[in-house]
Amino acid sequence: MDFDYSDDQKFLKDEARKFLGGRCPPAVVRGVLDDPAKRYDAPLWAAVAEQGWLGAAIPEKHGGLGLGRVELCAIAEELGRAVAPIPFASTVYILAEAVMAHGTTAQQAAILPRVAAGELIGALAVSEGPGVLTPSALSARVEGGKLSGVKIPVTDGDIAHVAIVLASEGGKPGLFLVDLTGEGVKRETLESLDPTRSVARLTFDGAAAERLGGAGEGFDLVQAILDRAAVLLAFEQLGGADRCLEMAKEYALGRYAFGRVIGGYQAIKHKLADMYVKNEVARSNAYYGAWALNDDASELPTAAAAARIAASEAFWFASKESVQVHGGMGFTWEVDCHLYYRRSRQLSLVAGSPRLWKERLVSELEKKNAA
Amino acid sequence: MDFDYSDDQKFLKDEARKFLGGRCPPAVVRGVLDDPAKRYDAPLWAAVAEQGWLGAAIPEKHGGLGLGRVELCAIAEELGRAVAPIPFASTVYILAEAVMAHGTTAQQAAILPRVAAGELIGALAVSEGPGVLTPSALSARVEGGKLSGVKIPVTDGDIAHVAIVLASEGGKPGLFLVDLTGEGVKRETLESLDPTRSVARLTFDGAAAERLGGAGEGFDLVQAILDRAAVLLAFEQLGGADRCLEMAKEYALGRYAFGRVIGGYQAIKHKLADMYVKNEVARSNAYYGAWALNDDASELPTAAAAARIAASEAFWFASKESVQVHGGMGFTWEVDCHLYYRRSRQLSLVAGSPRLWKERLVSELEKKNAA
Amino acid sequence: MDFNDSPTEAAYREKARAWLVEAAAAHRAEHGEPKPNTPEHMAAAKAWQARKAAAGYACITWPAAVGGGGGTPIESVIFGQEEGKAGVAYGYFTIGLGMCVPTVMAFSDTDTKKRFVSPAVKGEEIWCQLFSEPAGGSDVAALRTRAVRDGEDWVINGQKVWTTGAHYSDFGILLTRTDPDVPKHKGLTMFWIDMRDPAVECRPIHQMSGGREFNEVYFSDLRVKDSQRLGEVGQGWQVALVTLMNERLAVGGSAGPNYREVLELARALPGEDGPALSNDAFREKLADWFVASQGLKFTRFRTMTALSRGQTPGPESSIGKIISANQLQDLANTAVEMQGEYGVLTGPEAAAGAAFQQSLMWAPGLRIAGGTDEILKNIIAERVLGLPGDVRVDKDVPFRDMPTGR
Amino acid sequence: MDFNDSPTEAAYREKARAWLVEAAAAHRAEHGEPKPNTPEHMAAAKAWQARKAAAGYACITWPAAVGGGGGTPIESVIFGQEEGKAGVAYGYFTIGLGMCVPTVMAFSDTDTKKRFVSPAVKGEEIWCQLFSEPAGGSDVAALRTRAVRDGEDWVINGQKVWTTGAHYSDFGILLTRTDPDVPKHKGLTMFWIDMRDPAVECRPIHQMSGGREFNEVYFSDLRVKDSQRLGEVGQGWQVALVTLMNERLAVGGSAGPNYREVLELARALPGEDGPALSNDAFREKLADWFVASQGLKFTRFRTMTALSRGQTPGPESSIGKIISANQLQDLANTAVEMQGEYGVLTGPEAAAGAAFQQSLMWAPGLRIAGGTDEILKNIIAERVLGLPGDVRVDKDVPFRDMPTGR
Repeated sequence: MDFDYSDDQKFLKDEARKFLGGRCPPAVVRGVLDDPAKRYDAPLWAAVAEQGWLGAAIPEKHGGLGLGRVELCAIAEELGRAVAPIPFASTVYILAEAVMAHGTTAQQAAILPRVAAGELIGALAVSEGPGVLTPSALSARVEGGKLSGVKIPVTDGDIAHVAIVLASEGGKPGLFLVDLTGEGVKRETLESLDPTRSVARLTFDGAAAERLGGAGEGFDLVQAILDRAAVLLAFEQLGGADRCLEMAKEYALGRYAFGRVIGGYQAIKHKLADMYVKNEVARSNAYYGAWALNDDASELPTAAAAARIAASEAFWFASKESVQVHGGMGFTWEVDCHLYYRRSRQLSLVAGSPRLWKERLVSELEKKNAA
Repeated sequence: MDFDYSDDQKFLKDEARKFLGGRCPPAVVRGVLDDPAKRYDAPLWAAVAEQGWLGAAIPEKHGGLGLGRVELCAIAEELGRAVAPIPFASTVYILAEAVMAHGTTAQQAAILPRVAAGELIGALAVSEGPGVLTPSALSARVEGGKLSGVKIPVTDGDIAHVAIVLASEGGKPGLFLVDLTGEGVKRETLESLDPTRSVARLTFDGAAAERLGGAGEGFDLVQAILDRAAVLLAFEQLGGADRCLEMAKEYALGRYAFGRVIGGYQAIKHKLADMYVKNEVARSNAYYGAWALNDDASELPTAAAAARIAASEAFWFASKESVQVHGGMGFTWEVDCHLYYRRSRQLSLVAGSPRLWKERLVSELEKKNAA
Repeated sequence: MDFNDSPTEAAYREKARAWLVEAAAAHRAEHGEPKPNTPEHMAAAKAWQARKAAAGYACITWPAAVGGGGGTPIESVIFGQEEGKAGVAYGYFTIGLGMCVPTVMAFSDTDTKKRFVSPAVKGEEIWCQLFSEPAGGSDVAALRTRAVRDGEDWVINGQKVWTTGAHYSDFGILLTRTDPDVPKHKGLTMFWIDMRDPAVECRPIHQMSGGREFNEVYFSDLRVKDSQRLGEVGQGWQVALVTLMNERLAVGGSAGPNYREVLELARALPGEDGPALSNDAFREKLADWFVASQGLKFTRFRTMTALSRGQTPGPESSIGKIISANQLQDLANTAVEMQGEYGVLTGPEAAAGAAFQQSLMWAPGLRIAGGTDEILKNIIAERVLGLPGDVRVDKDVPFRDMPTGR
Repeated sequence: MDFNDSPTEAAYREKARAWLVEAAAAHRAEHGEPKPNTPEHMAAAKAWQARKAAAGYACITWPAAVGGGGGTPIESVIFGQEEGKAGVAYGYFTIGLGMCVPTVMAFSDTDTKKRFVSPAVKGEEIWCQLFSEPAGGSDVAALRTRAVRDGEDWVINGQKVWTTGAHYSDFGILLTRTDPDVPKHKGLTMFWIDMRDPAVECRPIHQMSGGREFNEVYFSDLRVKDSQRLGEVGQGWQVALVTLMNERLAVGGSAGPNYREVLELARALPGEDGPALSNDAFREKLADWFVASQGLKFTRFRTMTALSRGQTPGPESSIGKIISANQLQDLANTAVEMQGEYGVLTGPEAAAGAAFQQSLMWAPGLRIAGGTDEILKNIIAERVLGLPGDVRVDKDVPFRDMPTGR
């Protein structure tokens, strides 16, 4: 039984925390939050690339470190804790993971080294409007290798170099790699709940598109990509939730009301205990997800769903109740609570809402129990 | 604005509380609980009849008091508070109300005076098994005025004189009045979560059946009957929930832990505050239901659903958390908490689960908002 | 058990409605519909208040002698309902007339009352309430703003926070600490102050929701006369309790989208299998929100019934904010999550004009303002249910010696 | 991050499994499968315990010198898992070997240890723990059972409650009050007692669930020797803390139906529109229960990992019961409500053998036993998160003067 980070992984995680403590303090996050022109923190991105994190799970032959997914989970946990304002998820959890899982040798050779080197930012362009996108409603189209249609919103769409785009070709849904810096691409930055992560509307008009994975498999591939991303995002959420609990605890131990610290009142104590319980449930489910991801286990769909559901719930609860523990101060712009509150929403929305994952989970359980 | 009991209604309610305090203390409830042979408390039933409560809302011409439904709600609230072990709901909220709303003049003349006089116990026989009974699954049948089939469970089916039975006739669902003391009726008492309220399996084999209401309208009529009953049941639930809060509060004020009463700890205080909030939401919704019932308003379906949902939630929460406030004592047979815990389940199940009522409510809202 | 007015109430409502129709038309003709937070909006508000005062519809329950309407609480509620329907209502006067001026009336001399009450009723002067401080949120009495006696004057230094309307107010009632050597509730004194004094500085607070509706207010050697004192020296807490008791009667307004708006959103949004509205889990939530909203609405009706019967409603109304603030957060979050990735958008392309996203960012504040969930539950537990208060370690300790951590 | 045993662990598991296969077969051949709560069941349990002890599989972490296995905590966990799979496991010894005997080992002289430890390990004698009292539930130290010195003896009078297995136990450890004139934690003393003494009377408690698994135990002039004292006079609370610390490591068993059973029920039940399993609201609950159950399972794995790495797991395991007890109540209630009116039935015709109805009646007790939700949250807040304890008004007051209300 070895159901925890190894000593090496813990070391990596500690180092990541120290690194981000220095390079990504709240001031860096606020730099992006408060400046509408800034879509991410470029110096942090460069520093993260230099650390080798972008290629942590990319094989050495493609310029990565060739570490396992658990190492990537450890990094994700720390990035979430630091509310890092960089396109790490879009680039690493989605683009790199998708290309490793579904790309041709040529696609891998073209993309992975550039990701590892920090030269390429990725994006996933699925959504075309509010609500669930069903196959019959998909309107983006590829004809003769040229993509047309509108994707909204696309996380990091305005800063990415390459997007994975869901579109139909010959009436069948497929995934396509699109160079966003090329012809036929219009990008508009949009306002978001979490201004520390960028979103855009992408309008394609004859942009060059190259298929990723099989024809007609678009929706299945999106789900496969999101299964992997969900585990990694769960670690970001977990890191954020842990930090919310810490902040709330620190505040509760320092703030006095009626002559004693508010952390001594049962209502506050039990609220923090509730956060702790949710965070531990999230952590245990995330670890299982990490194992399934790392081992490419057949349990991945179930494990990813459970990890994402638990982590979304934990981060939402911790981020909203941390504001409450901070009282009036928590509602101000100056206190960091809202950075986490915003990020908890961004992370819950970016890869499908918890409700969809619950449905996916139960469908898997039905199948498993029927067998 | 006059959104409360009137002074007369309050007087009636106070008198009812005094009366039940004397005639229906917990010992009477336990008399039925602890004796498997006892299906209800007959002396209490007789006393309640003598008070005129069975005919409170029955017109004077049929031997009733001819009061309004709000008066009946006041009585229901007190019966719920006392966990009265009598077939009041089946007889008054269901049989009498159904016959008044849907019966012919002859049926009214035959049944209502006997209900008012305490000579007749009623029952509603719909269920044929676990889960939701849909029209296509309905198996009880009437042919040539003779009913055959099995109904399980039927609340008060073993002690009732007359049942309203849902059965199909000529392929169409209808409601039928059946004399349970006549030929072709077999009744078996069944074990229940709440032994203070009786349930039975009824097996019909050619029992005489007389239609109540229109042919083919069976399911609609059941819903119309339950709409009326739901409001009255909501008042029983409210009365029970109020008593749970009182019991929990009294215990919390008398029980010491760590040198002070447990009612002084925030965790207990806030739990009781939560009960109070739920009870007040239930009360306000119940009052609206009472108005709709009394005025036969077109809002009745919505109001009944809201009253039932709020009251079911309040009673469940109050009854289960009252056990917790009582700690180990609350888990004993000797303490009265479980009488309410059991009754809260019985009342939530007897007229359709909260989930079904939520669906009904939202369907109504959809219609209303579309218009 | 009905919703109808009594004959007297119906007559009053009819009279009020008739007046409102005419008055609102005249008011609009004169002032148009200016944007909030503009001088024109303030001018219109003041004019409307003056018009109501002249007709006896301002401060309806106050004696006519001070400019009020000489009416009953239920008349006040009825007028409020009709005024809402008439579509002219301004929020600038709520705190002043609901909390501050009643305090002035209760604790000042005849001259002061004469000076202030009538202008406030007529909307000529606006008041704010200066109680909350950074060090004392839920624990108001832990405040530190010091007032030191200097001859016939007091000199005040310190800071208040979360003061609604400080920047447009003419006067304020200010709770200060005059004696730090006695237990905290015993060393407080209340004053009225002139908000235009140069020693008073207002700074807007940047909220997490992005807005700046509240203020910090700083006092640097603010000099006030002893005649500005409300109540005795050291009796400030008793005075403040009177102010806060009046807060309870102030009716909380609508707090954003409710079940109806989210039902409409879900009807239009595609879900996995038909519109999002067809999802049973969502439908259950919708039912719960409806039931809670109706519960609050009818609880208000019950309060009105008590008023109508001449009774005084109790602190039961505390249930309102606990439910509505938490529900707003849950409802907004559900509506946002239902949109999927699109839910992050807050610009012009956002669904429902970004109303749900705005509510999501505003709800945390609503759960704090006017008492956190925890404080409101304490109030219900203690004042409604009669459970004991918390163990108080600060009752007999001189304020100066109380631990504060910062 | 994997679930595999280390090579050493795998070898141990293999050895244990091999032994279990053979031993269980032999055990079954000899004892069959007697019904619980019969003398035959008890006899089988004792024989199984003796068999394990002889092979070094009883009290695996204890030294071989006292009859234990001389093994590691992780070996103990591994054996427990395999024993569970082998389908032979009895609960009679858990409290004695998990809590009572370790206390005896820690606080008694060599002779006493020699007398008791080995027979307990071999299952020859069963122990119970006598701490809880009617007046002291969550507040164990408020107990009133009096022990009064009389020469070389102590005379004990009083009452315990919720004592598991009192009626079949041979011995018990008993916490008493020996000095009511000092603060409550300082006047306690621990003894071991003979449960067969005629001065000890057990009465089963009738629970709200209908069962009678627990006892009240009355002491009427029970005379014990001073040599039966465990620890010093007045040090009983310190002794009890050692007992309770051992409680934490006792693994909580399965508590009734889980998501799997309710999924199966819902698959078979007709809902409004297809099987109940197709209702989205139910499906969301199912997902939540699954996630929580997995969370607990993997949290146990994390605890095992800590053991495997030679670390001591902390009080984090308190999260287990909070989640599982509340979930059981919610899950059972959902399953019962899903059945509609039929859900009230508890007899032979009940769905799923009335398992959900039974759980519904049992869950309230599970939420109380071994610490209420509130106590467990206090433990998490104080011991895991380091938040301060409640204000204690009873620390320095003589027990005699403490208010008790009854």
